[in-house]
Amino acid sequence: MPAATRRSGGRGGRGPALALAALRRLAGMATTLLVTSFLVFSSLYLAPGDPVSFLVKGRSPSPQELDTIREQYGFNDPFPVRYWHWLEGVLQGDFGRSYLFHQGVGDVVWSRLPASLLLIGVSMLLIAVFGVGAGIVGALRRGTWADSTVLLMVTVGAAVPSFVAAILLRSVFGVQLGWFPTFGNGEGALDRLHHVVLPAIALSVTFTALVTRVTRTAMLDELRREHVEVALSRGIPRRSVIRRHVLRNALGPIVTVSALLVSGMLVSTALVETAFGMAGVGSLLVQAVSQQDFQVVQAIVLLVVAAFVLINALVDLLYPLIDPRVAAQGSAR
Amino acid sequence: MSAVTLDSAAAPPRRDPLRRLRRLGGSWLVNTCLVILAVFLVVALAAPWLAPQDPRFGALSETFADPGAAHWLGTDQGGHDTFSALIEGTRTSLFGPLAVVVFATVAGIAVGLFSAWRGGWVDAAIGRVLDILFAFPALLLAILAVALFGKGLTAPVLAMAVAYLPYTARLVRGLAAAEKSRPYIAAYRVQGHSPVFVSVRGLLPNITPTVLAQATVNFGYALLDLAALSFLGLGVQPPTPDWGSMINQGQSAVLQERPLSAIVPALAIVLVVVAFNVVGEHLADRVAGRDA
Amino acid sequence: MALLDIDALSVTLPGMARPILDRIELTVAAGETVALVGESGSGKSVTARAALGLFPAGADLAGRVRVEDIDLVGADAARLREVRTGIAAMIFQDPRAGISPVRRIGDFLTEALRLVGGWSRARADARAAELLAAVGLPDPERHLRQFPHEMSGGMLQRVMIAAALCGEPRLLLCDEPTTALDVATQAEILALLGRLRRERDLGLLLITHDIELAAASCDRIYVMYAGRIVETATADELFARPRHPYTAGLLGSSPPQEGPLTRLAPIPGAPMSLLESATGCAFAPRCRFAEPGRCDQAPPVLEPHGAGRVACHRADELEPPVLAHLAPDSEDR
Amino acid sequence: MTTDVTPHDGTPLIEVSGLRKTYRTGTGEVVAVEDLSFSLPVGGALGLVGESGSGKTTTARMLLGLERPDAGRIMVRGTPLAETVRGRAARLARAKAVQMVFQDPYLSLDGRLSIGATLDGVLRLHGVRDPAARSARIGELLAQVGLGPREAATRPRGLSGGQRQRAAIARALAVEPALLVLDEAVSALDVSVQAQVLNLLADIRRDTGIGLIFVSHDLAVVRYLCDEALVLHRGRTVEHRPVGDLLTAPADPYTRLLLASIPRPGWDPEHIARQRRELPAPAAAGGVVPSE
Repeated sequence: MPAATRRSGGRGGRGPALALAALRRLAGMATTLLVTSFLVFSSLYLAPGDPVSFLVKGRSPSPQELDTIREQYGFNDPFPVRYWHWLEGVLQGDFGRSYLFHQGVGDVVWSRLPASLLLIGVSMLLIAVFGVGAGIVGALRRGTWADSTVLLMVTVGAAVPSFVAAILLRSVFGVQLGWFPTFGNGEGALDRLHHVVLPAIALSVTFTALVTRVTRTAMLDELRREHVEVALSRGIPRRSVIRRHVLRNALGPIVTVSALLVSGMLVSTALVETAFGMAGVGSLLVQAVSQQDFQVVQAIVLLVVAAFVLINALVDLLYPLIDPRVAAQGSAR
Repeated sequence: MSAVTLDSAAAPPRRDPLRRLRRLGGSWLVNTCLVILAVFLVVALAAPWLAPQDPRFGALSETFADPGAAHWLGTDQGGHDTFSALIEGTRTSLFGPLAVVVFATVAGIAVGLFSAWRGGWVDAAIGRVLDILFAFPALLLAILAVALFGKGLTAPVLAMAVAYLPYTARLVRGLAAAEKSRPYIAAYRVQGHSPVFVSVRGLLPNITPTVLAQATVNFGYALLDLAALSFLGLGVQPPTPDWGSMINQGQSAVLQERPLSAIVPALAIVLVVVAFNVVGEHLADRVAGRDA
Repeated sequence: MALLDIDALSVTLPGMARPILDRIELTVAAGETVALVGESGSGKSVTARAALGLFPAGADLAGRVRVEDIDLVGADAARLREVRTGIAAMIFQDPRAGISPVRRIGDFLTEALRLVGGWSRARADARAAELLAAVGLPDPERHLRQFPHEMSGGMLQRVMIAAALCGEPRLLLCDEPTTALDVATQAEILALLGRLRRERDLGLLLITHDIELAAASCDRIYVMYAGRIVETATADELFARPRHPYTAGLLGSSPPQEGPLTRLAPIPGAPMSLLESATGCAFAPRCRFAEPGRCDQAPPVLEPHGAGRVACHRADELEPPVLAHLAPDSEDR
Repeated sequence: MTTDVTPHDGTPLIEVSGLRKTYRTGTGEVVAVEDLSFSLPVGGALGLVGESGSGKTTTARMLLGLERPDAGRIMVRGTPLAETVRGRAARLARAKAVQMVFQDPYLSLDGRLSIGATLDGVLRLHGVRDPAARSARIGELLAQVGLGPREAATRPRGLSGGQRQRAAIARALAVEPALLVLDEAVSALDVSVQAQVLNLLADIRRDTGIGLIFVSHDLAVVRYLCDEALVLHRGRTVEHRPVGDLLTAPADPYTRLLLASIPRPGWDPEHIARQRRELPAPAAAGGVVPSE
């Protein structure tokens, strides 16, 4: 958090300053995306040996196929031109062709996306509700058995890998009790939701613990602040003080940290989807790595990174709404 | 501040190693966790001599053996001895994350300190690079490394070291920038110390405890990430024993309601990570208490 | 009848070597300005907060704190709210810490009116603008929409005073209201407080470490040391003829602004922390008049003495001339 | 125990001319110090007086080389103070010229080191090689500021605010500087302790002949310790005269306001508030005042 004594330059000129900060932030985001796309593209050339033979490793392609690859990657062009062509393709949704699925990489990823988005959406809901909720309880009941329980859950929860949670949930609620399906995506809205419950819980365990801890710490920090004492001294009921001052002011750190957790969560879908045999983008990534379908790997890595960058840029853009002091500074962190 | 801290502060500083060790400890929980970590460390170092059997070989005649005298924790579907695999798996499971954290911490301190000390455009540029690295979660970078260099541990460990670097670097940078503005650092400069002396001998020791606390917590996360990689079948390859791959192998056993070969390594992971988190947070709390 | 009547109030925290407050006696009447002077750890801020029923968490309380006949020791939430919203209000040392940084000034001002009083937004806003004008801020409508970081410390302290006036209190508690401000701003704030006291017939309790400031702006002064009140007198009396060695020492600690310069005669040692205790007079270890055998018992609590009251074993012998002529070259330590 | 005082050949101890410092902010440039000039004879003491944002702390930091002036020159004993100091000899020479005592006693000492160890480090840096000589000198320095062996063995957190400030003064004296800059060095202390430290500073001045620059918002304190006072308002020099004259017959309305603002019996804050409103705005550029 910035020092409280920072002053925004132009008093009353919040509008233009905000717009300028937003523009700067968007430009920064575009740069980050450009650099990451370049890194992902050029990672191909880090692989040992000739890139063409790397791309076809484990298969015996016909000379015709090799020609297609050469042409598609433009291996005869200079490096920047190759990157440019690739980037052009990516911007139009063309990530090349998957050898595993014999169709466009974009189509393969696209078809897997809804299942993963459902999983992530349900998990985020769980994380937000239980993480923030438990954090509030812990902070407000500090030192009681409720707080101890929260702390215990945080400590253990942060240490349980999502794949272990997946296996346990699957064995108990899937196999032994038979309450939930143990495999696949399901058909139709309700069945899909039914299928996604256990994976979503498995995915959210670690992140719920982390969000709980951040919430609890941020709330305790705010509870100690003088403006809380001032509010109480003015006769404002404790419940309102908690809501309007403590929780409201703790929102900054909670949102900032949660946004940083997003990237880890996106990758963890690989573990959960694999454990539950779900056909999603995460399990596709594992499959593609195992079977050396590099263009699919490239596309998914780029997708995850872009999602992370976009979400954090969005949080930064909206941050002045949470903490007006950063408005003129343009960045929350 | 309590009376206890005041007393310990007033006592003249002694260089008694035992006393320093005792001061590292805390509540019974922290001490228990320290003992757990020490035990796992000893097991990892002495694994080949401790394991009763070779976990790389399994007898198909002994598939899913129950725990007993022959196999303390039973066997998996391949007839591998679970207890021996657990013991020998300590090595890859602990030394992999150790390499990640040591590299990330050392490099992170260097980068963070340099960035904070130089300030200006250097600081801004390093900040941008770290921002970009932040976008690559450790597990994703490790998976990308596997896709490029093949399955195994070396490439993912290096990739994860890079992915963990920004966390330490940003922490160090933030701490160092805050510390730098404190007058005791200005006093060092005013006394005529060289910039290198001020940052390495004056500033670094004052932020080290916080960085170590962070490194301790990072160890737990690195362990989780590497175990996840092995669970996906992309990290340590069978028959080399590893907790993550044991869980992977044990999945089918779970569905056959013989879960011990998967549960044992899972418990080991949880135990070690909890221990690291508890110790790390204890260290962080002590630092906070010292500053108060 | 007194607005505020603190009667034998003791506050004890477990784990501390001595009580935070030890049998405090203090009254403030309507229209009166009373100062409470002390160094760090003397308990002056705890005393002020007690007048709003804000006691340290987990403290053992004894005695009475009556605000217009409502006893705050053991009062329920409704009574506390009644006092805090309508009878007494407090101004804190650091306005920047005391006002939530993420809410607009208008929101801060109208909070109590709307949440507790049930006022409509428009009515509360109008009242807030009125109050901002009353504390001398030039552009109330604009300030209502500003955030705290857009205002200077002196302006924020005016906002703080406006907030305190919201409930038309009869007792105003000011905890070091000018310590965080520059000297010229300090004068402005004190002028404002003086004007408000006259206009609204307020009882004013000024908590400060600055005995000159207290003498310059108050009718009566209480001097605190280590949780006890050691002397009370009218400002003129105290300034001209201090009875307690501690009061005399404080007066001798500031260099004079005019007149001949003699060497300062400071009190040796440092103020007593909460981890130290004394069986006898708490000031005895620093007192140059302490006598073994007499001062190792607790001194009487505020015995009438001359025009004021004093808690010192040797008050009878230490007539003002003795104290006023503290040896000019006495050692510091 | 005496400082390296050159014989009175008329060369001022310090001579500052045309000092200027601006800061860049989001909305433009802010002038912190503008055209500041003064000189101080050997053994003299100058008070720099002003409110927050007056530029007094910036000035102090420029004298110490912690900030680089945009323009102007600082001469110490006839030698220009190098703007950029390279090399050990140059750093030590600069340290010998000016030392500083900071405002906050809680942050101005390295919390890891006992007071003795802090002093030992300074002496070693400044060429006292013999350990016995260092420890003798530490004893002298501590005695000079009224501390003893118990404090020498104690870390800062075991000391009171007044003791810490004494230790910080000893640390500055250990370098044997020609000039000591004190930045609000007593304002964070309790009133009774503040008086002790003021007496200590007066004694040091009398005994060593060291030059003092005393940065403060408190005119009475400046009168007690200094010969001359220089009043700063928004980076500009308002008045610079012998402190007695300044207090008895202030020439500038701003100085008059500052003087009137000091509380005393019979004081009329309303009048001061009126006086402040009528104060002509200084011609200084900016308007936004940098927070110090």
